[in-house]
Amino acid sequence: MTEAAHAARSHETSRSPSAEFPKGRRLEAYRWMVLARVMDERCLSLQRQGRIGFYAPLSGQEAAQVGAAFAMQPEDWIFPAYREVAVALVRGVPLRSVFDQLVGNASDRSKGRQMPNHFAFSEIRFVSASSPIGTQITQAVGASMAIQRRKDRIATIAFFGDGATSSNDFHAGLNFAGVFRTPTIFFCQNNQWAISLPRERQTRSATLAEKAAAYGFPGVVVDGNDVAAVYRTVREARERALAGDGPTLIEAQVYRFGPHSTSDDPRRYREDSQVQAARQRDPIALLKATLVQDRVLDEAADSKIWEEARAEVAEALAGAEKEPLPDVASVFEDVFAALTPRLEEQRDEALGMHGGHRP
Amino acid sequence: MTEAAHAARSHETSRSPSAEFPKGRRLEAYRWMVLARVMDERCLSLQRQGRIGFYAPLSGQEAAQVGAAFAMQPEDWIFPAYREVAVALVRGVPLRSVFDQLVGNASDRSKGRQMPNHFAFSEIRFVSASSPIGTQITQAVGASMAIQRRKDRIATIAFFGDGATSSNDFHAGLNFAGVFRTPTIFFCQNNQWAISLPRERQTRSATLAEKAAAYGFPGVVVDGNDVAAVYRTVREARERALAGDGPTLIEAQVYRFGPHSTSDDPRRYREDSQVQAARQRDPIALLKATLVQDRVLDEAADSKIWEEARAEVAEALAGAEKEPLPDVASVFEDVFAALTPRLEEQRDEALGMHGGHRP
Amino acid sequence: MTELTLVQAVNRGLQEAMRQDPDVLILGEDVGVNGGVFRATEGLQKEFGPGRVIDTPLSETGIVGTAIGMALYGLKPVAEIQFLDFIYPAFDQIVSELAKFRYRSGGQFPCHVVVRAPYGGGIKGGLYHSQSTEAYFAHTAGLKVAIPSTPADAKGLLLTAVHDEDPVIFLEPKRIYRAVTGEVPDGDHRVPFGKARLVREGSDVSIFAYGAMVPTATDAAATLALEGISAEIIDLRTLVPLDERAVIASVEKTGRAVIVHEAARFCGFGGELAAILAEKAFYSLKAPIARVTGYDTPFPYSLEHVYLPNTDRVAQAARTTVRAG
Amino acid sequence: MTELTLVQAVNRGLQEAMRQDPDVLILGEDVGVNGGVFRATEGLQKEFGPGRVIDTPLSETGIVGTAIGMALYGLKPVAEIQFLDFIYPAFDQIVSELAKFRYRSGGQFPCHVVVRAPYGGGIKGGLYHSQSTEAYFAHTAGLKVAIPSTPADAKGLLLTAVHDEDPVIFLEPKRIYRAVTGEVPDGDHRVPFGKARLVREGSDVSIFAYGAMVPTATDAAATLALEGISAEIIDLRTLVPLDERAVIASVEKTGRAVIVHEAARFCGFGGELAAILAEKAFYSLKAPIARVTGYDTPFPYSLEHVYLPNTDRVAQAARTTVRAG
Ligand SMILES: Cc1ncc(C[n+]2csc(CCOP(=O)(O)OP(=O)(O)O)c2C)c(N)n1
Ligand SMILES: Cc1ncc(C[n+]2csc(CCOP(=O)(O)OP(=O)(O)O)c2C)c(N)n1
Ligand SMILES: [Mg+2]
Ligand SMILES: [Mg+2]
Repeated sequence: MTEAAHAARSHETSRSPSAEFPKGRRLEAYRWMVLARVMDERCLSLQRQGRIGFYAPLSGQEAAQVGAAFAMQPEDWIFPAYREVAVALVRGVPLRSVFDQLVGNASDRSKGRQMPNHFAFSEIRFVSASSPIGTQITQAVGASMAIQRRKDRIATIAFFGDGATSSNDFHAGLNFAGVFRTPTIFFCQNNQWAISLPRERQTRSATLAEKAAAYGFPGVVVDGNDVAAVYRTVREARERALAGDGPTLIEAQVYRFGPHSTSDDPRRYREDSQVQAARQRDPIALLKATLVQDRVLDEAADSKIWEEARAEVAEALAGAEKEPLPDVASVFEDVFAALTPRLEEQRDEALGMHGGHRP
Repeated sequence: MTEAAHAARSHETSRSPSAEFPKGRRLEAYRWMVLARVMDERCLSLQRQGRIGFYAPLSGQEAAQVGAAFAMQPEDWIFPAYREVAVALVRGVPLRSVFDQLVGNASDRSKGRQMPNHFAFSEIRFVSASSPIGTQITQAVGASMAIQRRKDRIATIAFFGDGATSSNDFHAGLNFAGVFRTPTIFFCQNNQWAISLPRERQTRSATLAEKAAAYGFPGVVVDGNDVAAVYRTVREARERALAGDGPTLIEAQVYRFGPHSTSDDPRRYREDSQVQAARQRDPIALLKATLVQDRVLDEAADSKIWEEARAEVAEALAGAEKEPLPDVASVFEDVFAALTPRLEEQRDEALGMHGGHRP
Repeated sequence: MTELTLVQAVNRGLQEAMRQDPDVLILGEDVGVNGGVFRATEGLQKEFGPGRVIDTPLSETGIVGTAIGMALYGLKPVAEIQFLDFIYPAFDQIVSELAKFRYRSGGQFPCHVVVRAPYGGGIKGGLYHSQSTEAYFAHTAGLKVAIPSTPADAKGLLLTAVHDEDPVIFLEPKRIYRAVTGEVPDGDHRVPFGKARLVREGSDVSIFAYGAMVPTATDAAATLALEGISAEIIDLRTLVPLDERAVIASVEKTGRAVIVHEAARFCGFGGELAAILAEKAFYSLKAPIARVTGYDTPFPYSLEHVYLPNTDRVAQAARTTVRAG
Repeated sequence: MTELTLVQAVNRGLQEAMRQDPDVLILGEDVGVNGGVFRATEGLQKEFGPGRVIDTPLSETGIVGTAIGMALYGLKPVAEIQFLDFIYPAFDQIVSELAKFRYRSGGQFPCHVVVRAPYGGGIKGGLYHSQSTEAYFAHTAGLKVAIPSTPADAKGLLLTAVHDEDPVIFLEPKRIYRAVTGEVPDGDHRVPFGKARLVREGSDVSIFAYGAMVPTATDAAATLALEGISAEIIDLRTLVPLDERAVIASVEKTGRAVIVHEAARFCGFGGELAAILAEKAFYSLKAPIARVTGYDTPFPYSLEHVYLPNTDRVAQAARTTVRAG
C-alpha cells in the first residue's frame, strides 16, 4: 500500500469481526476469478475474429469485483459500469446470458440493443449499464434514497473507475449521499488508467478515497488485489450503511492488465514493463498462493478449475452463437411502454424493407 | 471564526507581509462599501416601483467584494457571478454604466440584452455574467491556462456562492486547476444561503474551503466581514498563483442580509432574529468602527460619505432612465460576428412590425 | 370544480397525485420550505413531510440522477427544475439515461420520472429565464413532452404524467401561471396524452400552438374573425406523443397552416409540424406553411416584445396565408 | 494534393491550423500521448508539445468550460469530444455559455471555440457510440454547425472553422473516417461556410444529405439513374449557416425533395429543411416532401442496419416521390 493509502486508511471505521471473509468460500471466489479471466481471454480473441463486436476486459480487477460481489446481499442493488462481468456472474447470471448479450442475439435480455459489456439483469438487481461515464453514481444514490423512504434493510453499490471521479455525477452523487446520509457504497476500481490518462493526471489529490472528506463521509483505500481485504472493506461499508451511518467511498487499488477495450492499443501510452510489474501482484496468483499454502488447492485441482472454466465458456459461446438476431420489429419496442401510432407506422415501414413479422 | 474554520485555516500558506491591506486605502474601501449599500437599497425600491425589472442585493457581502477587488490587479481577469456590483465599481466601472445595464437602455454595454445584475465590462476584464450557476468557474480556469501559455504575470479570480459548490463546474474547474496548477483564485462568498437552502444542507463537509483538498491544493476560510482579512487572503493567493504554486480556494464567510433577489421572500424560510444576529457584524459598521477608532473618520465625515453616495446614485439613475431602449435591429446583432442571410430576413420582418431603422 | 390559476392547478395536481399514491414524491431546489420559487409546491411539504418534498442541493445533475434511481426502485418522483434554462447540467441524465433506460435494458428497467420546469418568455427574464427549448426533448426518442395552456389541462395532464409509465418532460408556461383563472375539476382529473384540444373551430386557416402561445393565437383568431377570416385554433397539449391525426385533419379541412411557438424558428418544433404536413397533407395545402416564432437569436431582455410572437404577428401570418391561395 | 482518408484530412487540417497560428491549441481526452481514439490528433503532441495538445481529465464540462475561458483570453482552442454521445456533460457550457457569450455581452466578449466530435452510426456502436444529434446544436442560436462528407471538405471546413470568429460544432462522420480516400489540397485549404456542394446534378428530384449519408444518397442516385430517374444530390456541408438559396433553387428546378439524415426523424434537421421548402418553394413542389431518416427510437446495436437509412430506402423514397406527381 502506498503511504497515501495508509493515510487514507485512517478514515476507516473500526474493524468488524463479522466482516471477515468466510474462509470456506475462498475456493468459490477463486473459481469465479478464474472464470472471469478465462472469459476475458476468450472474448479478446473472439473480437479479433469478428465474432463479437467489442469487449472491455477486466483482467487485474477480478479480486476487486468478486470481493465486492461476495460482500453484497442478493437484495442489494448494483449499479455497474461496463467492466463488471464478474459481479454479474457471482450474483448468479448464467454465463450463457452474458454471451447472449455479447453477441446481441434474440435471447439477450436487452434484445440486442446494447454494445457488448453493457449488461442489464433485473433478476439480480444489476441495473442497466450505459457508456457515459459516471451516470450510475447519482442513480445509485437515488435508489438509496428510495431504500430510506421504504425503510428497506439493504444497500446500493455503485461501481466506477478512477476516471469517473472527474465526472459531474461523482460530485453530485457523493454530495447528495453526504447530505441525505444514504446507504450507498461508492466502489471505485482505480485501475490506474482512464484509457491513456494515468491516475496522477486525472486529479491531484493523493488518493481518490480522500475525496470523500469533501462530502463529509469516510473514504477508504483497499488493496484491490486482495479479495479478502476487499470483502471486508465493502462489508464494513455495508454495515455502516444499514446502521444509518451513511455512505462510504472505497478506492480499490488495482491495475488494468489488458487494453482499455478491444479498440485500444495500450502500447501507445504505457511501458510494458509497468504492466509486467503490476502482474507480479496478479490477484488470481495471490489467492492461489494462499489456497495452496492452506492446502485447499493443489496444481491438479487448479488445472481442473481452469479447464472447467474454458469448457463452460466454450459451451455458453456456442449456444449464444446459434441464436438468431432479434426480430426487426423489436427495434420499435420499449421506446415507450406502448407503441405510439408514429412508431407503428415506422415499424411497418421497416418490416416492409427488411422483412420480419409484426408481433 | 468557527472551529471548522480554524481547522481549515491550517491549510493556509505562510503570512506574507506585503499582503497587508494598505492602511491609507481603508477610507477608500469604506466609500465603496457605502456606495454599494446605498445602491442596494435604492435598487430594491426601484424594483418595487417597477423602474427596474430585477435586482440581487449584495448587502452583507461588501467587505468580501471590496477586499477581493482591492487585492486584484487591473490586468487580472474577473469571472463574476451576479452579485459582484461592488467589484465592478472598485475596478472603475462608472456607476452610470451599471445603471445603464440595470435599466437595459441603448447605452448599456450589453445592448440591453441581459437581466439586471448580469454585467459585462471588457475594459476592466470583468467577464460577462450568466445566470446558470457555476459556469464561470471552469471558464476562469481556462483563462488561467491561457495565462500560463502566454506566460503573462497575472491571475484570474472566479466569484461564486456556497450553492455553486454543488455545481458540475465547481468540480470540473477545481479539478482542472489542481491538475494543471493554474493561477486561479476561487473566491466563494459563503453567504449561508442558496435561495432557501441553508449552507448546512448544501453539503456535509465542515467547511467549503476544505473541499480544495480533494483537488490537491489549499483551501482557506476567511472572515468575509473583515475587509483587511479578505484583502490579505486574496493577496496571498494571488502571490501563490504568480509564483507558480497553483490555485487557492477561499471561503469568505458572510451573511446575506437581504432577500436572494427581488423575487424572493426570505421570511418564508428564515427567522428574522438570525438576520438581526448577523447584522451585528455588519461589515460596514465594523470598518467604520476601526476608522473612527483610528480617527480617520468621524460622524460628520461619515454622514457626508453616505450623502454623496446617495447623490451619485440618484444622478446615475436619472441619466440612465433618460436613455431610450436599444434599437429593434439590435436584437439580431452579435448572434454571430456578422448577420447571416436568415437573420437579415428576420431583422427586416421585425423592423416591419416594430419600426426602428436598419443599420 | 374550482376556479384556479395555472400554477395553482399544478399545485393541486401534485397534491392530488401525492394523496393518491404514497410513492409519489417531489424533489428540487427550494421546493420544500420555500414552496418553490413560483409557489407550485406551496404547502406540500407541510402536508406530506420533508421525506416526500425534498429540498436538494444546487445540482440538477443530482436532482435528475437521483430521481432516476428512485424511479428504478419503484417510486414515482416528480423533479422540479427551477427554470427550464437550468436543465442543462442534467441534460446527460435526461437524454442519455432517462430517455433510454427502458429501451436499452429490453424493458427490464422502465424508468418513469416526471421532470417539471417552468419555461418561456414574457416575464422579462432575459437570456436565462425565458427560453423555450422543447425541441431538444421532442427530438429525443423515449421522452414524452407535455405542455398545458389552461389551468384544467395543467392539472389533468400533470396527473396523467405522474401515472404514465414513461418519462415525461412537463413544461409549464410561466408567463400564464397567473394570467388567467379557469375552472378545474376537483379530484382525479386526467387529460389523456396525444389528444390535441380544439380551441376554436374555423374553416380558412389552421393555427397550431401550445403553452402561452395558445391565448395569443386565440386573440389573433378573434381579430381575424372581424375581418371575415375563420381561423381554427388547435392546442397540441402534448408534443410527444403528437396528435398527428388532428393536425392533418384540420389542414385537410382548411388547406392552410400557421404554426406558432416561442422557441427559435430554426430546427424548432414548427419544423416538424410543417414537415408532417408537407408529407401527409400535401395535396390539401393551398398556401405556403407559415411559422410565427421566436427569432434565431438568444432571448433578449429589453426587447423581448420584439422577439416574442404576438397577436399582430400571428394575425398577419394568417392573413398572408389566406391571401396566398 | 495528397490522397487522404477523412480522418487523416482532419489531422492535416489541425496540423495546418496549428502551424499557421500559435494560438491554436487542442484539448480533450486521450488526444495527446494516445493521438485520439480515432487517431485524429496523431503526431500533433509530438510536433507541438503538451502545452498545445492537452490531455485533460475525464470531464467534458471541464473541456468545454476551460476552452471557453481560453477563447475569451484570445486563444483558439479546438476541443475534442471523444464521441458526440459524450457531449452532454458539457451541454450547459455549450448552449448556455459558448452560444451566447457574444450576444449577451453586446459583442464585448466574442467566444470562438471549435468543438470537434465524431458522430453517427454504422460502426456497431450501439446506443452510445452512434448518435446523430446535430439538431440540438442547429436549434441553438449562436452556434455554427459544420459536417464534412469528403476528405477535402474535412480539411477545408475545419480550417474555416478554426479561423471563424464564431463557435463551431464540427461533426465528423466516423463511419466514413476511413471508408474512402480522396485528393486533399495541401497547405491552407479552406471551404467557406454556408455554401452547399452540388454532388450530382439532376432534374427529377433533389436529395439533400450531409455527412455519411452523402455517399448513401449518391449510391441511390446511381441506382435511380439506371431506372431513368435523374436525382440531384446536394451535400449541405454546414447546417448553420444553411445554404437556403441552394436548397430552394434545387427544388425550384426538380419540384421534388427527399431529405436524408441518420438522426431520428421527429424534430430532426429534416423538419427544418421541409419547413423551409413548404414555405419558400411551395409553388414549385410537385409531390410530398419525403424524409429518409433514423427512426424515432434510440440507436440499436444488433439491428443498426434496420435503423440506418440505406441506399434502398433512399432510392425507394425518391421513386415514390417521383411517381407521386
Ligand atoms: C462522458 C464520457 N466521456 C468519455 C467517454 C469515453 N471513455 C470511455 S471509458 C473512458 C475511460 C474511463 O476510465 P475509468 O473511469 O478509470 O474506467 P476504466 O475504463 O478504467 O474502468 C473514456 C474516456 C465516455 N464513455 N463517457
Ligand atoms: C444551474 C442553476 N440552477 C438553479 C438556478 C436558480 N438559482 C439562482 S441563484 C440560486 C442560488 C445560488 O446560491 P449561491 O451559489 O449560494 O449564491 P448566492 O445567490 O447566495 O449569492 C439558484 C438555485 C440557477 N441560476 N442555475
Ligand atoms: Mg480506470
Ligand atoms: Mg449563497
